[in-house]
Amino acid sequence: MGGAIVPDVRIQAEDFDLAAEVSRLTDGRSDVGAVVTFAGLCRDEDGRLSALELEHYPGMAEAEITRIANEAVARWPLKGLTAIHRYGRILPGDNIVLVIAASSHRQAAFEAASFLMDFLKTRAPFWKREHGADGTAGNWVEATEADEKSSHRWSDFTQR
Amino acid sequence: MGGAIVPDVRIQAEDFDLAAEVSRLTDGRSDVGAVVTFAGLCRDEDGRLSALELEHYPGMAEAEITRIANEAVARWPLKGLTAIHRYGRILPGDNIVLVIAASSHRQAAFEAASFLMDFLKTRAPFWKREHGADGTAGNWVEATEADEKSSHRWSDFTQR
Amino acid sequence: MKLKYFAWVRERIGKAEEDIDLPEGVVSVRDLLVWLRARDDGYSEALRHPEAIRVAINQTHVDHREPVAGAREIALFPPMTGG
Amino acid sequence: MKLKYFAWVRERIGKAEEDIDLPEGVVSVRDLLVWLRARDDGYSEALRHPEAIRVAINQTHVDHREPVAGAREIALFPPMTGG
Repeated sequence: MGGAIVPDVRIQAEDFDLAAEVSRLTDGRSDVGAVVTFAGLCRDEDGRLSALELEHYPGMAEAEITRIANEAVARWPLKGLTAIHRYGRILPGDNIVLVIAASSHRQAAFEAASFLMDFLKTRAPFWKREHGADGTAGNWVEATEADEKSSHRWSDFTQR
Repeated sequence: MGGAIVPDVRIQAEDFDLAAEVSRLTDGRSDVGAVVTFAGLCRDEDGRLSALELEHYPGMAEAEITRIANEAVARWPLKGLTAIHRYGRILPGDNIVLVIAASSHRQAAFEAASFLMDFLKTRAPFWKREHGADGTAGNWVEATEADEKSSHRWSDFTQR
Repeated sequence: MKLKYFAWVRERIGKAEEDIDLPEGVVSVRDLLVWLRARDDGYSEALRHPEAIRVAINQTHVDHREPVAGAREIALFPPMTGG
Repeated sequence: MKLKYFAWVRERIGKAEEDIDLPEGVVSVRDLLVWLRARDDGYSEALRHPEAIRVAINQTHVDHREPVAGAREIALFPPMTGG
């Protein structure tokens, strides 16, 4: 597909910089009309949690998010697509995940970002474990029915 | 409605700072799980344009966007909502509009930001005029059928 | 009563705002548009397709059936193209 | 063939990875799960509800009917909870 953009996918322990990542997609261009960003943050669940610990499957995490991102690129006319997912110990209020979709028009940017998040939730090999306010390692977070359903909204997505 | 947040709506000539506006909604909090931003940028339409000029109706612009934002607050469980719309002369690559929606969960943040943009397009009193690459003031941008249709997606929104 | 005009409505009428005394018989927004069109060529050109004219009374969108009595400020403009 | 385990599957089995020689008769992912469960209490506990186990072969999601012959790396893990 000529001219299709290459998604920028990164799996990292370090935090990311939202403004820098948006600039990376838009600086020096005048063909981007719409930029949608999604940032997922660690919540403390009303003080119940002191941290989340994110385990991941190195190699597959990047490969799987890249597959989902390429599906988005094939489906919407995007000018740029970034997905960054952190792993390791993450404190309440800190960033977990960032998705950025840039396009000429807003609907494509909104839909691509939302699509990427829905599939990232259900297909990217990451697992969250809660650490309680008392510091003890607690339960693995259970996958939700709602997340599974959200991914079914995009019904013509080819499962591979 | 106890505890409902107050949207932050600003109409200004100056540019905005995406990162600063996100921080304003999230810093020092641990109950925000999802932040969606939408930035609308000026395109040059393949070199055809040198600038956009945005005329607005002072007073009503802020009032109308506030009405739409309050509708979003009533409709989704939001932790924060910001809308900034610029007016005046805007160059290709520069920002026109920013919407930020913060929530516990991603679907509410995505939907609220998308809703706000759809109604902002069709109800906020702003008018774009194109300035050609040769510097002459050109045509007023025409409202599109597509934008009008997008606002009809949110069918139980009470027109007032 | 203050009238305000924006974008190409403003350009065709040739002014951004004016104060008018509402004549007898002008009850609705529709009546106001008909009365304004008869004033001169600029108004006539601006309001030639009344269905394309959006109207706000006291900074709130209204449709063309809305009564104008008691309005402080009535604005006429094309469909919005912000965002 | 390398097996990898993640999250509570890893914890219950008590290791993150191991190399195994695939025994005769283990054709599909489903066969592999049945064979592993019989190994000891940890595996049995980890794989007690096989329908809850997600599987990747060579870092690509597969379902339980997938053949395992020729796989370099098979990973077993719970439903994902990233994002």
